[in-house]
Amino acid sequence: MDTSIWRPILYLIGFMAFAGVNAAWLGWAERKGAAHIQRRNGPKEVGPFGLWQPLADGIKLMTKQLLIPSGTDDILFRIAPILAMIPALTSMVVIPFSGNIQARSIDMSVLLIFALASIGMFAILLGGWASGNKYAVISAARVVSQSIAYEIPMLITVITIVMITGSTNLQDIALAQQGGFWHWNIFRLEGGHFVYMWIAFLIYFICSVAETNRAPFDMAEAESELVAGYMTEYGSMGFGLFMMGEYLNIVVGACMTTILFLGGWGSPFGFLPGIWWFLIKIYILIFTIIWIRWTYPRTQIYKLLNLSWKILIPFSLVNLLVTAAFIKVF
Amino acid sequence: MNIVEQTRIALLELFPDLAAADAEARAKAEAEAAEAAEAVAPVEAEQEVTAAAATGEAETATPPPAEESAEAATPETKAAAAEKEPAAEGPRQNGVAVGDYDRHGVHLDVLCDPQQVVAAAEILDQAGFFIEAITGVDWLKEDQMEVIYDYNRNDGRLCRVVVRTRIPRAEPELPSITNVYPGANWHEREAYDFFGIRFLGHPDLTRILLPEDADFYPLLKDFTL
Amino acid sequence: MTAPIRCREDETFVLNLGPQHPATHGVLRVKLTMDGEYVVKAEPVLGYIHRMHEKMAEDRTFAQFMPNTARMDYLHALAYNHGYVLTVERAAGIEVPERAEYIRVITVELNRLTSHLLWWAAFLLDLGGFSPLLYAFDDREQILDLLERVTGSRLTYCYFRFGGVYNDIDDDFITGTRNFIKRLRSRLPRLYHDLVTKNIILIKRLKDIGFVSKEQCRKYGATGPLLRGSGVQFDIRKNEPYSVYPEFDFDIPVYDEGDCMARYMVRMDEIEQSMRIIEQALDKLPDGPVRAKVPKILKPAAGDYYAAVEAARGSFGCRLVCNGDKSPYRLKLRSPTFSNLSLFGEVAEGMLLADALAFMGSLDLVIPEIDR
Amino acid sequence: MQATICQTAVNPSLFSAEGFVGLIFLATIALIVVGALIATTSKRLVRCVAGLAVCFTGLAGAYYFLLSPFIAMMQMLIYVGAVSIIIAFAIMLATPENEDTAEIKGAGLAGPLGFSLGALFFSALTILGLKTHWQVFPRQGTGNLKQIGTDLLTRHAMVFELISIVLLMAILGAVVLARKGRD
Repeated sequence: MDTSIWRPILYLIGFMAFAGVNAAWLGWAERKGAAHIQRRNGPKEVGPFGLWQPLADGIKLMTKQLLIPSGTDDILFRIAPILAMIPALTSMVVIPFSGNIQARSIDMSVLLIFALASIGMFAILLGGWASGNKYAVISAARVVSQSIAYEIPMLITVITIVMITGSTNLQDIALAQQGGFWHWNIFRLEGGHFVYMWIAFLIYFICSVAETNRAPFDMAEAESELVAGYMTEYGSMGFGLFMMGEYLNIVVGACMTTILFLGGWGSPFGFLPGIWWFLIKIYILIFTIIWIRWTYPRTQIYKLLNLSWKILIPFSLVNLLVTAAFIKVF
Repeated sequence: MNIVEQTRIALLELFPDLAAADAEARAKAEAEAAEAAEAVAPVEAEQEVTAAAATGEAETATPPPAEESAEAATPETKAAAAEKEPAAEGPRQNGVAVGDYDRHGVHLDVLCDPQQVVAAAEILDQAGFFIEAITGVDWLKEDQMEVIYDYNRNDGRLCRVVVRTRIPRAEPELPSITNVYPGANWHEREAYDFFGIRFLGHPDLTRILLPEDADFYPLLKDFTL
Repeated sequence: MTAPIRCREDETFVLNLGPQHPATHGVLRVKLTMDGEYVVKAEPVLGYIHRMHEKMAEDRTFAQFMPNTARMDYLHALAYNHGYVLTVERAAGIEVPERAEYIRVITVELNRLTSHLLWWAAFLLDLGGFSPLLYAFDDREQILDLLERVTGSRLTYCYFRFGGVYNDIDDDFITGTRNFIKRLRSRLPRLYHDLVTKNIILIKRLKDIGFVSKEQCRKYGATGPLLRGSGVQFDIRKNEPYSVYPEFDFDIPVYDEGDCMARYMVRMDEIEQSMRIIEQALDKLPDGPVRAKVPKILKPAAGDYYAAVEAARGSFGCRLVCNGDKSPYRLKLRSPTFSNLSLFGEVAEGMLLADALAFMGSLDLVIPEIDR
Repeated sequence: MQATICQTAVNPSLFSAEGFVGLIFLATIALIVVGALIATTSKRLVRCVAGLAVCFTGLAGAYYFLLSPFIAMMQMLIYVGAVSIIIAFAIMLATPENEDTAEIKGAGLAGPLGFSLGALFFSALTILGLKTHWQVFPRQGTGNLKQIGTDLLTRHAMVFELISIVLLMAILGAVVLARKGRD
């Protein structure tokens, strides 16, 4: 028997488990975090600290009837939640959790993640449209305009990183930042990139929050305006999949930010194996995203788009030019 | 001149004969007051005031007499305008009554013909009042429907005006004041909703609080629970 | 503000906002004709929680109607108690002991605080900020506990009686209230202003949104913070003083901008003013009875009586028509938000959906009070 | 690292790496075909677009198998992520819901004409495909950015320009559809 087949399968199982655990328990973490920000307890009945709450929720969601309202586009309505979940899951394949924990190292892994993210957006668009609900359609339209607007500065910022490291392979980008935090792209000393890279980081982080539809940019499911946006008509596991997809997107977004700017799995001082540093970094980022959500009110769709088109895109373009200049000069 | 008196004179425009009588009474009262005040200080321009009052343009004829003279004039003008209370002897005549604020909570109480409500609203609109509420009262025994308009000021000068009119119960129709006060729209719809009072010229006289298919007017006295 | 895109009739669509919608805070329905994200036309549809209180009033004695008043504006129920009690006292010529007046003022102002805090919470929820809701509820809960001690209920109070109040306040209530005010004073600048009022997103969402002019307010009969946010200093407590309000030194916050931020600031300032009033009332609280001797069944003389109070949302007026009977011949309840909301259609035209909802939130709607 | 199609193993086991890869290859081809079928046969426009997106995804897979991961990613990013979405968006904005296929003049002719044209095109391609002597370029390092950059700006400059035209068309189309009827 050829053993090479087992490696991908084991990795598949491993990453599925990682993704599943994250998708489920980030919900718990979010609720717990929100609760403590709001001076209350949050889930605490099911298991210690309410840790089994996600299981209870999962069982509840799975045993609920999948309601398909009349007037919906049946097939698309069913496919959309799955389609929202799959790309985020697939993105896990190329993410280097440490120097040797990575399912597949692909040269184009940065592009792959963006390519997959656009499928996620398509899923939301289809789900919103298929619901046949006006709120869902408005939400779908918002998702698209928002995603397109924020993908541009995001990609431009990524290009600066690609220019600095000379590779579109996430593993290579992570490797280029090894050996202490002053090698991380955000504070990169050599080449003097630290002068402007924190701006790039800010742009990228804002974009990643917007791309994952998180508050204060959660225009798609702005509950006070659009009830639940594209998820309005979804119940049971359709809703569950959308939620899990959302959390997975956050994880992927945090992973990307970590790899691109915060040194990936690189340890800042040189102790602890890489995987731990990677996890610590992504969870700090995820916590920040949760923290922002429960602190700020929501912006408004046109202000959001203006932010991207009028501020982030020009800034990221200037950033790109400055990077090119720095690379040439230093 | 205080705001109540000013508004009263403005509202008397609705009733020309009363206005004339009132102007006369006020001129007399002012003359008396001026006589009394002459010893203290010369009072200016009563002539203009009376003239203006007769034409009902009290605001344009600015120079107001001293406050005490207006105060002094009040009892006489009250008597001249109309009777004080709508209660007591017989049906009340059209006119502007100065209400007993402490007792009833309104400063001026106007009773007019249904056709005059728009004119009244225009006068009050000019004077800077806002519409507080419109409602009806069903006087079953008298077979009449009373429509009550509450006006108030928001500029700090206290003056509550209530304009009331009576319409036959069988045919509860009167002109709408939505053209003067867009805010009256919903109040009129509410009155229609509860009493079946039809406001002619209202842009959208439909049920507002009750379901659109309701076939009753709940605040009519012959609608029993 | 960007100018709305004018479009062909067939390019618009109708969006039913409510009767079940998170932003309408109750069962209000707004029929929005939308052009994309822009509101072309907004028509509020009322009546989903209409209970015909006015007919109920004609069917029961004056005292029996008391509980109904609390069920109109459940957030500032005591002001509605107060308005009704004032009208009937005026009609029946009842004198109220001074201590009772003070207690009325204290409880009404505490209740106003709960109302404003809840508005703040709900408004932030409309704007997508969830956490403030719980901060405000935390404080509000303290007031509700205090009020529960003296009134016996937490939301729909029936505490006032003709000629006084139902129950005297005790020392625990007084110290509790003082402690609460100290607590809220310390929390206001940090939790409320630093975290929320100064938040750039909030400012951007509220500034220059939902402009209401003075003239519009007058034409539509708007009162309360909506009117004061448009630069008109009008507050029944000052302009047409009732109860013992003239005894206290307090300001009427006025902002000239007429936008959502102005209304927001008016309410935030009113919280502080209410605290001032409560403190002064507690300091000056006289001894004495809390209830005058009043016959069980009132039969006011025939006539027409009107009284108004300043509720959290505007001036609440009662027009009472008596015919000498033991129940009102006609009781008209003038609720402030009914007038305030009637302005919504005109102002919301051409707004973005999100802004229209922010504007609606800034009106501070309590639907049962509109529908009565 | 590149995916490799095993050309030598005649009948690989399903559980070997080659067999697995072969399965995935077949799945990709199935995606293309199914997507294309949905795109052409469905009556609802949004489903057509969804089918188109599926077809594009399959195509991306095919590019990957053809050792051009960059093109594969670009296919996903541009065609699935941008073009399909913009088309879907335009359809959502421009057409009323569940529009029945309207009666257009000469609609009866469209079917046979389209079919015959398609058939002609298809047979031409088939003949070409069969007749051409396929050369296998043993090009290494297709994932190399520098290589791609140089290639794009030299050998394939025309293609590069054409891509931008495709994008421009997509944007223009979306704008035209979305702004139709507005003053």
